[in-house]
Amino acid sequence: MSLLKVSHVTKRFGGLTAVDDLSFDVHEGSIKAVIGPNGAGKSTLFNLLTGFDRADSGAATFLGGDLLGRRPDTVVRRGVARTFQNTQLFEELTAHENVLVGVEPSLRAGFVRSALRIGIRAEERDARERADHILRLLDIERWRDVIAADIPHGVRRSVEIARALATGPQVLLLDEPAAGLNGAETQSLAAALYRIRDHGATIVVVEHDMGLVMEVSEEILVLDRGRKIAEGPPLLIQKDVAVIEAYLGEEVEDDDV
Amino acid sequence: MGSAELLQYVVAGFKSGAIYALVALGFTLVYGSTGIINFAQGEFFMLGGVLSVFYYRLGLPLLLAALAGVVTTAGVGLAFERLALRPRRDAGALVLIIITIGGSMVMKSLTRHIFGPDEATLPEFTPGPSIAFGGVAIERQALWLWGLTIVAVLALTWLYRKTRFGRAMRACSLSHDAARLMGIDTARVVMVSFGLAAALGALAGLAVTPLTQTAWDVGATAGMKGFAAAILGGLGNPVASVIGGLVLGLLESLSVAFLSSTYKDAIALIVLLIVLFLRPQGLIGRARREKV
Amino acid sequence: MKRTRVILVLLTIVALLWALGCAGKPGEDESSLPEASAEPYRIGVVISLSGTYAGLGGPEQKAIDMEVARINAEGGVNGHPIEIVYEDDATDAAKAQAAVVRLIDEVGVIAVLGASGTGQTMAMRADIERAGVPQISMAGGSAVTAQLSEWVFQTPWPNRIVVPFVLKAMAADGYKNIAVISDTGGYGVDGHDVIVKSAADAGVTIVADETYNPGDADMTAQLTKMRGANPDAVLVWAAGKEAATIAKNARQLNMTQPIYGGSGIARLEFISGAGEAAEGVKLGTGKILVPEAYGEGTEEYEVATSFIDRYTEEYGEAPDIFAGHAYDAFGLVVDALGRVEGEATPAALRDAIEATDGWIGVGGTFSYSAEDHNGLTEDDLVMYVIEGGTWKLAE
Amino acid sequence: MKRSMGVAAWMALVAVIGAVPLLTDDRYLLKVLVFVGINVIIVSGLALLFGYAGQISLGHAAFVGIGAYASAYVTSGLGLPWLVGVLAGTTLAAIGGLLLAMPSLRLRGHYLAMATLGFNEIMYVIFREARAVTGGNDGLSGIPFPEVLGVRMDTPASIYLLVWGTALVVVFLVANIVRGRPGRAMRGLHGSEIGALACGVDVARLKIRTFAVSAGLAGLAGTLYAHAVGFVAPSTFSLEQSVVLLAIVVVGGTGSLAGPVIASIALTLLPYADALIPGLGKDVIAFLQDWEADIYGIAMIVVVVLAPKGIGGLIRAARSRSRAEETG
Repeated sequence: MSLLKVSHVTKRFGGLTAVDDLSFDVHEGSIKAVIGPNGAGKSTLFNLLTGFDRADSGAATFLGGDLLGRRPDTVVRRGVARTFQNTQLFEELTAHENVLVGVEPSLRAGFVRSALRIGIRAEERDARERADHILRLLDIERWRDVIAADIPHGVRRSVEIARALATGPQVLLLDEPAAGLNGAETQSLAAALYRIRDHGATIVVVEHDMGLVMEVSEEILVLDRGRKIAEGPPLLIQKDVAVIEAYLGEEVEDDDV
Repeated sequence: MGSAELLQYVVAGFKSGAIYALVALGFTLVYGSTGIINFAQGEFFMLGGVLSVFYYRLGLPLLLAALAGVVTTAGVGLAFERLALRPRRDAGALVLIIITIGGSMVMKSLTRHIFGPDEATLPEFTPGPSIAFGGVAIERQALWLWGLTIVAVLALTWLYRKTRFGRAMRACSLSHDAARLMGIDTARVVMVSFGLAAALGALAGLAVTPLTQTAWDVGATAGMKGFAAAILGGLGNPVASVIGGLVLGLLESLSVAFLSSTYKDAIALIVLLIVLFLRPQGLIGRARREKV
Repeated sequence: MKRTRVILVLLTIVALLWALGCAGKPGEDESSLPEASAEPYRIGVVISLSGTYAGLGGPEQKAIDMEVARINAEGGVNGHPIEIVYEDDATDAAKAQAAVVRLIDEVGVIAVLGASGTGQTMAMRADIERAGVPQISMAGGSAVTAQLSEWVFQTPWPNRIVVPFVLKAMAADGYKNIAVISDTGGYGVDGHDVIVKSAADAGVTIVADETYNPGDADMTAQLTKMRGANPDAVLVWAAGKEAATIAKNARQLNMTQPIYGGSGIARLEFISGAGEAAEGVKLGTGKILVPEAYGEGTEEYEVATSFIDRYTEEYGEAPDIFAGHAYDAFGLVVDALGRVEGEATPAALRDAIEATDGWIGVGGTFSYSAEDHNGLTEDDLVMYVIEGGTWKLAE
Repeated sequence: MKRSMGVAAWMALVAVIGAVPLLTDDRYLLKVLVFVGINVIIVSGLALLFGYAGQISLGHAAFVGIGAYASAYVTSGLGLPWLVGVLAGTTLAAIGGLLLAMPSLRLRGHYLAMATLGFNEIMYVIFREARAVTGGNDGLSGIPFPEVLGVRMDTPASIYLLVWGTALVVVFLVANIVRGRPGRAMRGLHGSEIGALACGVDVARLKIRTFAVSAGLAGLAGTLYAHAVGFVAPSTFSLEQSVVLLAIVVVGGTGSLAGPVIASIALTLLPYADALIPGLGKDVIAFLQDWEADIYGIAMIVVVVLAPKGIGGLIRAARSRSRAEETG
């Protein structure tokens, strides 16, 4: 059953068409990878889906409603969370506090109840426990009370994933989570992705690390210059000519030189 | 309202407009290369006047005193950038603004301690009665003001367009990281921009002193109006800042003509807020989108 | 559960504190002022040594310092030396109030001189009246004595006598239609109100009425509007540096009408700032600018020249009108102290000040009464004209 | 105030503050402490807006003015009871904060600084020109003392207790806001507006409500000022005052409440140092008063250059880094 249905989404920046009449589905409980050379429109697609940018045309139906044109915080409340290519952590807050902010959508306490500390004890305690639980899920509870600025690069990505997870999403959009990770870190990220999916979230991940993509994703969407050039299970995509050309450039005929 | 009288209002508007334009150029220069608004720009305007008076009273001839005033103020601008801003150069805009606010407080109060509270003036550059031109009287000092504004904007445009240093400044305004990758010493660019902005502010300050006198507390109003002009035209673009200054001066003068003078100051504030709320990039500038 | 109970306790304590506050501390005694025995008479002075009125506080302090030294050298008053305690209100109403409370309660002064500005003077009134200590203010705003308080006196010539004086002089010189320009500061607004009220009975009509804000760079727009109403003369009511700019702008606009003004432009900085544009400007104020105005050989002349000569010799510059106001304020208190029999309590001193009749000061001859706490009349004013870069007596 | 001060600490604080008027009847000290208490209330609001939510404001003196003039007019002008004046002043200032925040949502950094600066200047013109209500330049005098249920608070001791009682409650409430969900969302907004949006924080609503609460507190302080001093003039609510208030929060440190509160007590007492240390020489006081603006300016730069997080931040940064080494 398709959880998220993207149909005919287009986005132009002046002359350049960043996303060109793109349609695809994301099935519930699956991990879908989106690959393509730089500038293929991957991050732009994420921005359109999460309200950080407005699409020129098309629709993205999620649980019966259209995601496009919504404000970013509304998109999150509906259950679609994301991370960023360059992490947007709260540098002066600890890892635990960063994730705690992520718990925001499920909290009810406003200014008045917080000020008078009436009826928020339970909500606050649950929020803290939830954050600790997610830190453990991502295996980064050791960094609980360290401020983001002092956390090494590899762990920062996991903190941002944890923060996105804390919003209680049904769909998690990860923008190049493996960028800058070494072999071991990538392996533990793969394990974490499985745990997240088993935790009940559907994942769409933009990634260049083919090893990781082939290993975790059930379906791969390949983009080039904003257009879908291939979609299907990893084995099929691997052999697809169009994909190879997109990445490696056309075959050079001898006489062209 | 006769046409001569209307023209007189326009001349009056362009006279104060030229003052706002010169201060606005200082804002544009610093914003161009550092992306921040220098809240101490108004104090550079004040220092231009006060220091020139100080040198003049030492006995230097007017031109030398003016030059010394501009150079000393430029020195203050360089020192301020080097000592206060440089250490936190990569901090966010908020931190840099606070440093310039602190700087303006110190410069203003220190001037009162050193040069005393009373106002002072300078003789006109070319003394003599105002020039009659089609029923309109134009003060000679106003001609100096317009001349200096034109020279300043041409020089700045030439610097930006034609010189290597100008290109380095424009690179910095787009992105310090990229500029550094190109081997541009961004620290030097920022420092020189501050020196130049201080000199421009000082130039405006001393050119207006024969008309309106100078004192330790003239910086605040000039700074606020200069910023309103810069933002009205479009921050970062020298020609736009001058247009912003002239338009603001005209609006004020016409508001006295058609409304009443109590609204004269409020006009600059209202313009500032309207532009900020509706079109922060100003009449001419391009919007700078923050990429996610 | 334990936490909420503790917080409730906490909140009740705070509520208790409030309640305690409402009840006020019982047994508040008023008379905690030290007795004025053979020790020195302590006088408090609140002036602006920083902030926008920094230019007024300086000369005021110099005048008082000079006079205290002279009086104490002559053995003080009835054998008591005078001790002056200064406070800088930094042109801020809140600081002025804190300063006056410190002087009254902490230092135990028997009189307060100041403040330099009208706003600061008014801020002190509640405490002056509560403690019952006489105050002589050097601020020129009419409100100081228009809103009469038995404890508050004033030395400068208030707008309500200077404005009619200048308007009558303009009418006498044959200028009926006048254009008025005033600043939006305390002095300018106060003067403007009096001008509007007393123009008719002074025999002049206002054909243009413009204002400007302190700090304005250019007034040509307002002057163009005034020129359009082709007035016979221009009346400037302003205290700041912008007045000189107005004179210059007017001349540059080829406005040939004569310019008149009040005490606000009776400053050397106006002449140096306006340059030639100051030539021919007429202004009405006290007689301090040209001692001959007191009439050579008269006692007023002796008093004024002695003050001007001593001040010039001590500080190397002639005293301005603000120094004169401070000299008068201090002189009035010393004179009143001399007339107090027995112990110089603040109340006795207040009565003595109010009884002042014909005390010759620099600003004029002061005669206070229960209704008039300003003590000056039009006879203490005179018209000047600026010629050759200095003030001359106008015929 | 990462970990909230224990209840014992609060109790001690309340006791100390409550005891002062019982220990001394020095009216000068009490009057000075009233000004300090009023500043603590303003600074708590500004620390919330600027220190936590990262929204700069150069217009807070105008909000104080709105509170002061509204309360003065309602009580001495319309003759309504004091409490009505306080309510009117606080709500009107909060509405002012709302109206300023709404069009400024997109503005950041220097643009927001300039918009709030423009607002302060416009309010200053209104305070000066609306003579019927504000008394113009000569200001409004004869503002009645606070009075509730027939009890008049006209002694410095009673006003001291009223102001500091209010200040305690305000700091307590703000401390709770900061520790709870709104505080976290604000610090998130301050850290990265995009990141906060990605966490589902309604940034627009948060900015508007924080502005309103912060402005309301400044207005509340304004009403206390008006009735404590009995006199209100435009010059007290000028741009210089807004810059001083911002300087206090900067010196106090962002992301902390204790820092700005301590800084506001220290810096407000600066020119009145002789109130605390009677023996202090007259020339020292004259020096402090004369050089007050310079000291604020230099303190602001030194703190931002050397200790970017100010007093409050120093402790926290050290604590976290030590933990990073252990884990690393």
